[in-house]
Amino acid sequence: MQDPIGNLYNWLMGWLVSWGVDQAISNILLSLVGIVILVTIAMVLDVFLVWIERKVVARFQDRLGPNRIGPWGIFQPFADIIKLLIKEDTTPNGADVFVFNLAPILSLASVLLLWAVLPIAEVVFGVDLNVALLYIVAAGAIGTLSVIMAGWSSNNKFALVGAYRMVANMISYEIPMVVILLIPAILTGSMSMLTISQSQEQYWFVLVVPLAALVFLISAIAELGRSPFDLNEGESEIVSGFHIEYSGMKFGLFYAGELLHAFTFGAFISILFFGGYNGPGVTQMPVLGVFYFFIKAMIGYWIIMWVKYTVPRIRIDHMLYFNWKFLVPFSISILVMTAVMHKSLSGYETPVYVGGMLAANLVLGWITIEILRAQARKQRKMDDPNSRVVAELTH
Amino acid sequence: MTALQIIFLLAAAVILISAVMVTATRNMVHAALWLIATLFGVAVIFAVLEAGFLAVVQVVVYIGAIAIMFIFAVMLTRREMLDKGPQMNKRAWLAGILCVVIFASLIYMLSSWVGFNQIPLLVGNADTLTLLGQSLLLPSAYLLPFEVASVLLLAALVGAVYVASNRKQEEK
Amino acid sequence: MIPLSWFLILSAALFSIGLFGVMARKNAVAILLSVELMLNAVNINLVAFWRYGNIVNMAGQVFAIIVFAVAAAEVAVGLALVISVYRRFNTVVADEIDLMKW
Amino acid sequence: MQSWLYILLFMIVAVIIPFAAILIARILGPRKPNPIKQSTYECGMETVGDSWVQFKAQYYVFALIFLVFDVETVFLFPWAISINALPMFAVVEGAVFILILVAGLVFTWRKGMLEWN
Repeated sequence: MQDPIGNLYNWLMGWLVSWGVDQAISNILLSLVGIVILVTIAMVLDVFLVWIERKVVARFQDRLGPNRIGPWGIFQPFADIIKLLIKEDTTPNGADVFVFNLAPILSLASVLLLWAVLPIAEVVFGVDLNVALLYIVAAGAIGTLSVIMAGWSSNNKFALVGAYRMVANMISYEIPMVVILLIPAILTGSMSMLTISQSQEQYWFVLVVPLAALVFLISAIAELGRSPFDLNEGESEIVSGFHIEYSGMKFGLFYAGELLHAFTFGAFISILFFGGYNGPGVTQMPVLGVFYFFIKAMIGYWIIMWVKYTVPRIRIDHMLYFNWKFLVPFSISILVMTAVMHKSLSGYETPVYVGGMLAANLVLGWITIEILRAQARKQRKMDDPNSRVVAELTH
Repeated sequence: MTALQIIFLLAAAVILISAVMVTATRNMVHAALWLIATLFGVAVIFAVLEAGFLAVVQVVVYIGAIAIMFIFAVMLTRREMLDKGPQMNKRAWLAGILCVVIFASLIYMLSSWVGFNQIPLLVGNADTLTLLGQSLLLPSAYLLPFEVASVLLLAALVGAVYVASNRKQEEK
Repeated sequence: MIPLSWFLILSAALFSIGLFGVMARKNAVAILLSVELMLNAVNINLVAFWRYGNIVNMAGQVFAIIVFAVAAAEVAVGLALVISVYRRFNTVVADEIDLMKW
Repeated sequence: MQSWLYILLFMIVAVIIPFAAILIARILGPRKPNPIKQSTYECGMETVGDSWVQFKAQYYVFALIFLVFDVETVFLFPWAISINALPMFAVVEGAVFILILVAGLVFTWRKGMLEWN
């Protein structure tokens, strides 16, 4: 029971080789089977995410949500899929047909690609890539590309404006995200997701770098283009943004990609900062990690939903200011602090190390809050009409 | 034919065909998208060469940043992008002949070199990522080029921001 | 196993195509795109020589990274210039920008 | 090498699945195009002019800053993972690299290019 997938793999491999199939070819065949199963799990999960999202938003807004088809409306997403499949698939006039059709495919593919490096448990994962952290960023780059392709090829002003906003949003918040991704790399000396999970067996990284976890959550929400950073959609101004001209299944792919992306980022938060598959009893039974992984990822996803349905949308200039004038300098100072503290504390025992890192984080957080408070006071003074009048009179 | 060779040939075909399309397409957005296909092919070549770090950096930097910049620039200069008139110089044929000559002479010169048909050594267990970090940051290795790259990027940022913000001074 | 010659031929071909684009295209953005092709050809060469030489000597990868930085700097400044020129002359055709002709 | 082969296979599967979904939808769904249906969606208004709107130059400036920051942070990854194998001096060197990056941000901030107007 230690490694069921490895055993199954070895058994199938032996079986195939005894049938006279070449070693390399049977390896590729088995990998392919594994990939198809992994992607299928992701897609089935995606179908249920539609239901979960609708149920949760309904509860936030004091409604019931889907409740007609099946118990608690659980079969609602299947009805949605059938509807999407039999809808007409329109292409607007003047659209660039090839690019127009490629964009939703790339959009979903960029999200599915992330699942290749997710360590669901110590023995259940796609591949242990030694540059996995950068691979996440690379998959995100393909997502950005799909947005701009969709916006440009639709031949629609709203779509193009929505795509610009979305891309500005995504590329801006990519910087703090990449900077924060450096921090688990510093702590573990590796870019592999599996190594990062393994090295959190004793303590979760959120204890060592709580500020980094917070910044990662914020930039992940912005990367997803979810509220409060959903000004790319802005239903009231640019009627849903870059995918306005898409209908039927192509729209469904964008939607599915968005939901699965949100869940996957919940999973990343749990892997990078909350121990991933680690939990009580995992060392005896590694398969139990699957359970912990999905619980933690669901909690992460729930927090992202909670923010989405609570916080109102912000303006594009505020969004960019918040990123470039606060989040980027803040994340860079977290990075420098973590690097220096980690290097100078690395010889000490675990309690000293964790305590020192935590203290450094608290000090940095306190300094940041003080600076922000001073700034806000200055701003309020400037904005206050009375003091402005006084200033003009005395001038 | 090993699997590796097949992957190489497919990637090379993608690179060369889309490179030709980059230079031949009239629509500039299409040219930028063809460039992305080329860059992706080059990333596959890096992976074939076991330089995994460079393969992902290729996708992050080139596709995620540089290609996006190109598409933005094309959007900003749209009037010329209506693709009227000839896209090539009058002496394009001369350039074509010159390039073929350069290609042929490069191959001719290289093929007379001893190491031309060299077979690679096995990578073994060398941790190339940590090695890369050490070579970038140890003063005995390539610390200076690394820091100079940073200064270069700073200079590029300052210069580009200065050029892009020139419009304000004109209006005054 | 792939012999080194394959990579060198690919790189030479990509470089020649890029060179053709630089010399033949009129549009300034297209010229910059072609320069990117040439830089990529250089990178293929650097990485191939790293792989086929002594693997512990990281010079090839280091310089590939420097080339990435140079490419980014070139795009940043080049496109800023193209946009600035476009604002002033309303064209991006390299031949028509002839202020310095005389 | 093995792991990159896996990623390549994964890419192929990840592209085929959405492609298959679109293909199935195209087979099952009706196809009755007409000019009104195909027209550009603009809340019922007729489209005025070219849809290729010239966009705000400010987007370009942010893309510029992003490009430089992206390249530099990506180069910090080799530094980050080898930090345990490096002397303290090299860690400080990495910090200097970051500070040069911050100087660029300070410049653009001072220049007022971060303002959205």
